[in-house]
Amino acid sequence: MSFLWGMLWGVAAVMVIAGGAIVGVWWERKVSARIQLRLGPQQIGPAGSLQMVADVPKLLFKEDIIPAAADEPFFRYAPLAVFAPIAMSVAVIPFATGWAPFDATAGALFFLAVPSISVLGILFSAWASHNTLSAIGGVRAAAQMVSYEVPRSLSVLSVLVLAGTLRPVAVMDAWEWWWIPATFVGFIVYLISSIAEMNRGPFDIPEAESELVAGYFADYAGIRWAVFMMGEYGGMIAASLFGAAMFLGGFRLLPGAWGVVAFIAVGAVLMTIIMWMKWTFPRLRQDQLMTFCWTILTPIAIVQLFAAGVIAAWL
Amino acid sequence: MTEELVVNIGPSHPSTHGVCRMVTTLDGEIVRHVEVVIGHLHRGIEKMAENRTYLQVVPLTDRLDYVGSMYANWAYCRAVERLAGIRVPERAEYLRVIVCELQRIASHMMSVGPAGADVGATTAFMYTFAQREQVVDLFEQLCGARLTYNYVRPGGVSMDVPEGWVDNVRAFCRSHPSAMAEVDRFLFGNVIARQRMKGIGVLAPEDAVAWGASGPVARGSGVSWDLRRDDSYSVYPRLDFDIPLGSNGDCYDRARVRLWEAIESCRIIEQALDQIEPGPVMAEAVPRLITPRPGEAYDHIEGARGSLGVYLVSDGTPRPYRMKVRSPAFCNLALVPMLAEGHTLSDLVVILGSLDPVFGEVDR
Amino acid sequence: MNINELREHLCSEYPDLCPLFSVEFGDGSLTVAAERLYSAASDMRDLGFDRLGMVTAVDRGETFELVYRVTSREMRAGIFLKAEVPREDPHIKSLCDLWPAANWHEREVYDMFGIVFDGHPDLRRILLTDDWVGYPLRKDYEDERMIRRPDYI
Amino acid sequence: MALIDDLGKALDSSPGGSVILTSVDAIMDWSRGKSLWTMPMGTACCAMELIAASFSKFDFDRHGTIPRADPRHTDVMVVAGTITYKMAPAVQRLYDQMPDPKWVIAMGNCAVSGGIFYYDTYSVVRGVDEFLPVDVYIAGCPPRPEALQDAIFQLRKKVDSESVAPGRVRDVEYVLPLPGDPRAGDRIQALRDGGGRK
Repeated sequence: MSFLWGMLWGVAAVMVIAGGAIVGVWWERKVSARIQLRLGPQQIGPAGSLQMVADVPKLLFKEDIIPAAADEPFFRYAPLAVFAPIAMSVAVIPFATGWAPFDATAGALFFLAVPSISVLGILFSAWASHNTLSAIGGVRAAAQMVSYEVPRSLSVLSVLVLAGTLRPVAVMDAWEWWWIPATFVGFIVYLISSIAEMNRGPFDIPEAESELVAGYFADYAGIRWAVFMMGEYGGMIAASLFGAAMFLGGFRLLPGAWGVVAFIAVGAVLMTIIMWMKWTFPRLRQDQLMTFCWTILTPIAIVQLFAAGVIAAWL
Repeated sequence: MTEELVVNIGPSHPSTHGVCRMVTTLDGEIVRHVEVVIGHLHRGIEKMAENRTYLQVVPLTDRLDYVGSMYANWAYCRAVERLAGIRVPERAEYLRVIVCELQRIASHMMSVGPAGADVGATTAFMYTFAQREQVVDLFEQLCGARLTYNYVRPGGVSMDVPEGWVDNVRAFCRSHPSAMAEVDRFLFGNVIARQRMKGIGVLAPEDAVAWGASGPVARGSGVSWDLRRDDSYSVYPRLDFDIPLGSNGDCYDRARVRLWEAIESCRIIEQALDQIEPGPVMAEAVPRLITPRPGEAYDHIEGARGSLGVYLVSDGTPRPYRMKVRSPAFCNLALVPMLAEGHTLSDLVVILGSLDPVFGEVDR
Repeated sequence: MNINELREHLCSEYPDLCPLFSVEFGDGSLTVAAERLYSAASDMRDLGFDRLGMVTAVDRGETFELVYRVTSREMRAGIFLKAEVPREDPHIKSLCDLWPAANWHEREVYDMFGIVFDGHPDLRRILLTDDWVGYPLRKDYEDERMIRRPDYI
Repeated sequence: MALIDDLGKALDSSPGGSVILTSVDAIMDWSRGKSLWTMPMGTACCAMELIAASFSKFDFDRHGTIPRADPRHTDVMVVAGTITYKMAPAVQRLYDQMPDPKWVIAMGNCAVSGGIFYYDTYSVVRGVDEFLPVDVYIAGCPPRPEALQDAIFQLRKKVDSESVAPGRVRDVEYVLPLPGDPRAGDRIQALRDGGGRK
């Protein structure tokens, strides 16, 4: 029975992420258009909001190309290996008082650890495409995602230290407003390293359009590419919501059911900020990215963690 | 030293600025060797010119450097005028200067913007492109074409300016510097863009001279060589303008020099508009079939990419016996293997973009 | 520097090159024998002509006329260096070690005219494909893919 | 091949399947037509107008058309500019890399017929249709960005007439051209003479 429930939850989570991705892509196209003196989608639906309704069936039913030189099983299932961990990570986000889809005792660790598995999917896809540009993209992605995992985890730890628990639901229960200023630096580190973690601009070097064309998913067409994109937007949604919950108070910002609305709204604002950064900043280079991670972000995250520890001990 | 990886970039690639193929040998991310394969747009314009009359070659020169068509028009027309001994009316010279400086702005916008796009800031490209669109609109009002103008003809220009055009140009020249300041702030002021462009692809001044680099590529390295001043032609001696120079010779300086040149061009245009006087725009009695006496003539102008020269050989018939275009982008592009060595793959596209090649002109 | 000053300057430095100097349409040109081209170019470079603007050739029937444009920043002047090579088995010494800029230009001339530059580091076709037959800018070039334009001027 | 082709084949051959097939066709054609992502195969002058078409002032994204540099993600290849014999294999290869269904727009005279480079040249392919199946031709040297947007609308009509089942053609309502439209031909006159919609 619990297996059946699990299946159901899984399907629901995928639907939610897919829906979120559809809205997200539309929103990104609008945001980027506004930034670039354009209008963005206009024709389908009000303000082009149903543009993705046309795009999705088209992508779904494009020819499913598997290159002759590709390593077929890896090539086929790599998109899933990227998407599944990200979809799983959404489950531990606390949406309302005392409720998360999957109320794990070590939920925060789960959230930090599981999406990193998608780096394996990226490596699979890069390897299996049998394409030099993909290979470079895959190697870049692996280095980047493994490195940025460190400041990201450290920054979340500062909240967990204050809360004294690893369970996101319990963190939300213990949350107090002064945590926002106390962990604000950690929040910035979390936001930056999350962007790097999901390979979005200005840290999109694994898929750098100007040099690698599309990087590790250069050889994916149609539905398989759509799954990659869904993974990217899913990661963005998960990171925004988790950040909104842990660092900005999530549903505790407003009382009752309004809290959930506020939580989603804060998440959406974070998503917009992530998009905004992508469309205004140039891209870093591989070595600059690593330098930034290890010499700037990680020390700041450690200092933040130390400060949070001092506060927690002093209380 | 790891195993070397050969990566083929192009001929169709988002940041090759046309159809250029670069066979890159990588050691990890570091570029060890680049072989630039050009000629994917070799259309045989020099051969075609041998079977066209002097006037019929003008549309072909439009398609050489399609980002700066006016320059190729002008360089070719100057060579023909020298060959046939045609004197150009003063108003036509002023108009040529005005349209060519406008073209310089349009062309540099197609280089400053992509410099941003190459490092990942697509939005900068949109902003500079919006400026270019304004220039293109001005050209459309002037001669009806957005891209291939065919405006400068042997003996003058094809038509006088329409009513109100001068005011539109003045309005554009007033608004352009502030738009450039904005681009300067959000592209060249950005810390990531600075990090990506500074110290990348450093071209030493002596290398720039030895390799025949010209235009903003040479000036970015501090080589003060501008034909507008140093081999002054047309009415440029009467105009007062500065020549921006870079100091480091890296991608940042090259892009920055273009940005400043685009602002200087506004100054030149404004002065030219003040000085221009009514008069004919076409020399009298320029025949449809220009038949110069046998001989050879070479003339060059400072195009947006450097010194653009046209070498014409006449054998006394109405058709050129040989036309050769000295293309600045061709010479500048030869620098890529030298500049890119030792930098990373990401820098390679930045270096290529900073040389601003236009493949219509490189391949001819 | 105008063309007469340039001529005087050239004659004072290299009297043997002086008789080869001629002026046409305001541009000076120096016509030398093919064997002497390299040494003349080297002299020009020592005289201050630091830039090689272009290298091209003209099909003159029995011979190919090679045209080098060298310019000087100090003197603000440019002149042509010319040399003729026979149509059959055209050879000339490469100028790559004087000006690295000659590299691509000479490849282009090789591509278009089939003139071989001795001592060039990497003499291959540059604009056309490697397996191209013939040299397009020669006047007698024939290609079945080339459609001749009707002669109505 | 894609799942949809098997579905189309199965529906077409099964009795009564064409009833469902028409609905599937309608949905697919709508979605394909409204989301034509371009592969910008810009080689020469027309590439400038191709860029302009998707940039600030003209903004292709309004019509749901976005340029993607990767051929695998695109539906329609816009060949903008002269194609030379040296370039043609690369264009062919990029076309082969695009997933079905795919279309080609020949933008500008060079891509249509060689244009100004038709005579006297030894290296130009005279029209991209010598090696690619072209769907829409745009004349002009270069065409304006608006012309490219119009080509997308023309292509939509063509997409609308396609079916997922092989060998079937859909009837599409013909959008009447405006009077004075050079594409109209004799139709306007026929209408004035009392003719109706065919």
